[in-house]
Amino acid sequence: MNQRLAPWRNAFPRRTRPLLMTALVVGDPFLEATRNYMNALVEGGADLLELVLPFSDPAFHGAVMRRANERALNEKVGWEGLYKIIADFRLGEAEIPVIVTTYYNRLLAAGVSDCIEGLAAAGADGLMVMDLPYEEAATLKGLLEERDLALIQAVAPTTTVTRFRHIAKEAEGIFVWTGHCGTEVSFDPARFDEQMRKLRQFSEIPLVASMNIESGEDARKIARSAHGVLVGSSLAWLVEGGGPDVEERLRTFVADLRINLDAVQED
Amino acid sequence: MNQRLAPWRNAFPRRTRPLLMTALVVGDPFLEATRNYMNALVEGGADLLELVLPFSDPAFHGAVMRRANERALNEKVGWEGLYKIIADFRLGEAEIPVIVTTYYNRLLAAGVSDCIEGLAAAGADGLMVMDLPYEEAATLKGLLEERDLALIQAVAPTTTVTRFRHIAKEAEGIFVWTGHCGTEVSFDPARFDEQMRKLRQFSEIPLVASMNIESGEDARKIARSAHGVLVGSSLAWLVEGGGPDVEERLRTFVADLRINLDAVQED
Amino acid sequence: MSGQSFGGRYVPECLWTPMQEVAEAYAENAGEESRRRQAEWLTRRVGRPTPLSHLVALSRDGGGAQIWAKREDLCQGGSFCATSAVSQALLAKRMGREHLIGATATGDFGVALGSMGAALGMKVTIFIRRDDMEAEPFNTARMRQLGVEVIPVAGAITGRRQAIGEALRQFSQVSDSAFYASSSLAAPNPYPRILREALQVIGSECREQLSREAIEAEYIVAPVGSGSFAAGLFGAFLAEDAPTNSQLVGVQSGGDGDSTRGAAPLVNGRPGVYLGTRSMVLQDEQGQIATTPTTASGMAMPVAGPQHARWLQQGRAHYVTVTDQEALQARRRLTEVEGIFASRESGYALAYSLKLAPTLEPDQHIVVGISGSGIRELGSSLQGAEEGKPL
Amino acid sequence: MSGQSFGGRYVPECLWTPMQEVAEAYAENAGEESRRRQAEWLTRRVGRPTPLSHLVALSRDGGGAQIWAKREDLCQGGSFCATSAVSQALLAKRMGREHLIGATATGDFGVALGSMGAALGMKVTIFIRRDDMEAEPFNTARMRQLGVEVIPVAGAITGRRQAIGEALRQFSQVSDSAFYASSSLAAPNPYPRILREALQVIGSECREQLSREAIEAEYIVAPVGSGSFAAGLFGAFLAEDAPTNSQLVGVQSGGDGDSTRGAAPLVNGRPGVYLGTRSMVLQDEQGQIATTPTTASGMAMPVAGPQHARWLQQGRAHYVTVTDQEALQARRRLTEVEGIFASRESGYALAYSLKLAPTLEPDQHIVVGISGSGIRELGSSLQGAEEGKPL
Ligand SMILES: Cc1ncc(COP(=O)(O)O)c(C=O)c1O
Ligand SMILES: Cc1ncc(COP(=O)(O)O)c(C=O)c1O
Repeated sequence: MNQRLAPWRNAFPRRTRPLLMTALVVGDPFLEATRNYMNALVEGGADLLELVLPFSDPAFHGAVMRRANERALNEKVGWEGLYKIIADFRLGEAEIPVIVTTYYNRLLAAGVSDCIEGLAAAGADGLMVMDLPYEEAATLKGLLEERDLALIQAVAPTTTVTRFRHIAKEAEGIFVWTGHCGTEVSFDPARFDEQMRKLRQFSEIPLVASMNIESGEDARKIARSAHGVLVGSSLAWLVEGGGPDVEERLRTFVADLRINLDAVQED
Repeated sequence: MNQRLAPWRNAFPRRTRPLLMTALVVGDPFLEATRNYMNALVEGGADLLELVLPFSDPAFHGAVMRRANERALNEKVGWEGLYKIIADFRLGEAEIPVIVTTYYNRLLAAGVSDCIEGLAAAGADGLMVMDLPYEEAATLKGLLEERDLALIQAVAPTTTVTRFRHIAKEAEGIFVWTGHCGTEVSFDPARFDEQMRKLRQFSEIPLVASMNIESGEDARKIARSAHGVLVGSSLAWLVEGGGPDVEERLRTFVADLRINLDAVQED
Repeated sequence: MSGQSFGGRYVPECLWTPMQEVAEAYAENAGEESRRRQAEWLTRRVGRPTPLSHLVALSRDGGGAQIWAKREDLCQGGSFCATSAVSQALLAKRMGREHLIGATATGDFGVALGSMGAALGMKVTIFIRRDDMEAEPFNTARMRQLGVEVIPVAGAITGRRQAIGEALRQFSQVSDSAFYASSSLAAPNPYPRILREALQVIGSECREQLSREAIEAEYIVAPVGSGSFAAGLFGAFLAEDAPTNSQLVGVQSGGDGDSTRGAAPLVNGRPGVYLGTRSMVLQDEQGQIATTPTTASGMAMPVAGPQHARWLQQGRAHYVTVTDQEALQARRRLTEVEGIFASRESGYALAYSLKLAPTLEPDQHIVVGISGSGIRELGSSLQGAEEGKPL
Repeated sequence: MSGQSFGGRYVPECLWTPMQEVAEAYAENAGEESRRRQAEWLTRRVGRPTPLSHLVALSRDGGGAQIWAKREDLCQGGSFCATSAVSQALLAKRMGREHLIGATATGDFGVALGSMGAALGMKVTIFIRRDDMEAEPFNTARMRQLGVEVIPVAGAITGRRQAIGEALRQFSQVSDSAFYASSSLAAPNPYPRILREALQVIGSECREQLSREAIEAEYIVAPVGSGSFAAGLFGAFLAEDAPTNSQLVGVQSGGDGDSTRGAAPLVNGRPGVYLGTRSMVLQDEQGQIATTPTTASGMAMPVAGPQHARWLQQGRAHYVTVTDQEALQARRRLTEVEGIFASRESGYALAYSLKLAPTLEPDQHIVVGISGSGIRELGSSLQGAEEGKPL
């Protein structure tokens, strides 16, 4: 069991401070920048980092992330580059879990065992494969477990309770609730809350919601029902804006999310 | 038997002066003009006049005649107008046969009996129906004969000798050899001569050839093999040219044809 | 000359013998082997039999009879013309002719003949009025790609008949080596018979399909330009052994609805002789052939095939008009409600069927003849689009 | 994760359950009544069976084997897509879905789905890359006339896969009321199976037609984009009871002939996961999916359906490339020599067959699959013509 993710198991509802998970596309706009942005996110108050290894057809990411991905593709970042920045991050940061996300073909092309070896050695904590559903994931999950890496599972509005209970039995680390599949989210707070309530009873690990969060206000609304939020597009959007002060803007934005999330317990 | 056409029966080869048949589209460019042109043609030396009653789709006339026809259509000349100019022509001219040509539908629309009556009364001598082959013509022929009008039959390069012999048995007046069917003629004198020779042995009436004759020289060549020529397009072309001296030009052109034809006997 | 008889071969002398040769060859050609060969081409190549489609949604909307479509749009080339082209091209080949000459207005017959010419290694020349050609860039391109010599024709006479005239004139010059193939049922003998016998397979299939569905059709409705398609569809239902008393309705173009306009010789015409045949002809009192203002070039015929005149006279079929506008709307509905593209000409039959349907019961049936896919029209609609007109 | 197995359902969680629902509905749907209904649509509407045409002239020219064409160009809408659209639209209807969502590159699948949507009264949304849309004005116009909502997609990824991505994203938002219809055999389960089973009618007809001609085919040759058409044709010849040992050849685009270009995952690809399935994928060593430069948009797929990967692995079919240029030439020859119009994609199969024919004897037979009529191309060629390019 991964040690950095372990503390959250069964931590909710006791633990009231919601989780803040932040995503970056690796190599957007270049590898060192990503490395620096990681620090900025942590400084802003992120609890988890997600690193998206770019894929030529990131079909199930939203439009902003697809553009970030496109920029990153120019950098031709491979697994080695990814390992490097994770290892480098770990030199200064022991606690914050790092989740790597990609599409399955990148993993297959590089060799699944080699990738797991590399991720473990670098200090990553989990792997999320966009197009690998639970049913196809058994072998990968086994190999990851051998190296104490978590296979992060997604949950979606279409996931039935039966199916969720099934998946939840073996799930590790966190669940990522994806309220969308690369499109806009039509957010109905009542319905979202009901879904979260239903799922929460069957899960020991936190449900972190990816819901196109664009502001502290958004984050606060979501965190009323979920255990935390995953913010990606808004960060990629800041990166897309460019300029000399991207890091600063990332830090400020994340700090604002943090404050808003921390305010949820008091609501 | 029509008296104006009768003299030519069995006249060839004894009679050596070739026949000159000239055609006008009635109403091109207006009815009185046609009347005047008739005189000019006779003055130039025509032996027979053909009057083409215009039809909305003169498909089997050549391009020049089709244009003449188109001009004449504007005049909306009907059978009455035709009778009028023939009758008027007959006031001054007793000998020259007049052949009326049209398409069958004009005859049917006006009523075949009425037309024959009208033509006979006006002093016409024959009727040629472009799209009425021998096989469909029996009744019409009978009715015409009752009024001493000849049904003029066409012969073409595709007419077989068998068929010609058949048609020739009952044919009257003249045969019109149409070397074309509304197109250019590719004239091969040897072949033409052979065809004429072959047909002549089975016919007691003259074979007058319509061969896109454009000059006295053309006429002379044709008349070496046929009993005469039919000239239409060249006259329509002069009419199309217009101007105050059309009659004079018609007369001169016909006179030149006449001279050339008359020269054939001396060739 | 009796007012009662229709048909005949009213052609100038130069064409009489060539057409007699065709008649004789056709008569000789009528044997088993030749029928087998023709059937083989139709099955293996053209795609016969074509389906009979039950237009469930359109019938439901109409609230009356069930409407069925006989689908000539699915023939090779996209129209019923494929079938008459097969018959004529094979006959030409058998006569030793290596050159096919024909006329087209919509281009469909040109494409059909071009396809057969290509397959049989024969030269094909197609005459088409210049304005028709320009209105049909799509079919013109297809003809060219098939290697057809496409000759545009200008002149005062509108529509297919002008092109027919030119085709016949040209044919007369090479009638010993070429074969004239008629797209029109209004034509001198033996063409009306050749076309009807070739196209009768449409009606025969339809009869068989109806009996397989165990239904009888109250009405069989077809568009009539020259009427070859309609004759093919009707023929089998007029045969001695025809099982039903289906009413046959030929639909002609009523143009813009003004009864002095349009292209409906079987409704507004009188007996006459035109295009080589004695039939019903749209004409003025002087016997001049009327122009045929209609937006469907396949329908712009001032004379119908002689069989229709006969059937009209005998009361064996009846003939009606619908306006161009109604036809266009009906055709659009077929696309929107049934997902089927049909030629503009089919729209006339369809429009009439849509009027008929609500007057009948849901257990009664109407068969409507779809003469072609009208794919050609997209060529002009694309052109239109580029000129800013709506598609 | 064993390197040996192909197929699967590699989709994000949001799509897993919707596709499982399709799988379950499809399994329930497999009954007699549903098969009967599907067959009825195919016969009555689409125009099945399509002919098997003996290409006599082309075979004679080749001086070797007899070439036969399986004619999917004669289906309603002009391509084999009609058949897979029927199957999917009927399934959707049975599932109570009133909205069909799909992607298209050539527009043929869009037209096919649009036709079914119109006939069944279902809304249809089709995604198409903007440049594909502009290259296919003709099919775009047809889709619009059918009432299809045509949504152009821009982005860095070329071809059908970009449109597929967008279609799936949109579908994921309405997956409880809509049905995703796949044009591609490379798709998550259950689509590869649905498509193959739907399209297998092509091969079954072909087998029957061959046996009626009392011949066996040495080769069965089909174009492979995603491979749905080819799977439909091959399937019946791979069945247990298949009478012959025909060699099955799938032909992919070799692009301009440079082996690093083109669109031939079954020749130049490696196993991978893409578009929801584990199959042969054209990719670089990093696992990035390759672009597929080919002039035939139907062929521009960097992944083939999983069945082909399996057949390749088992040696039950083999896969080759021909260049875009060869394909275009072959297609032109078919038109000129046989009078048949075929889709650009068919040109690949045809080109290979023309190479194969002279190596065989005149009593041997090749069946070549014609996937569509390529009528759509005239739309672009007309556009081209207006810009001064030759037709
Ligand atoms: C598609 C189509 N439908 C109908 C017609 C009219 O056919 P017919 O002259 O046989 O009545 C034509 C004639 O060109 C046509 O092309
Ligand atoms: C006419 C045509 N042929 C072939 C293909 C390729 O088909 P497949 O992807 O099933 O191999 C397509 C695909 O769009 C097509 O439209």
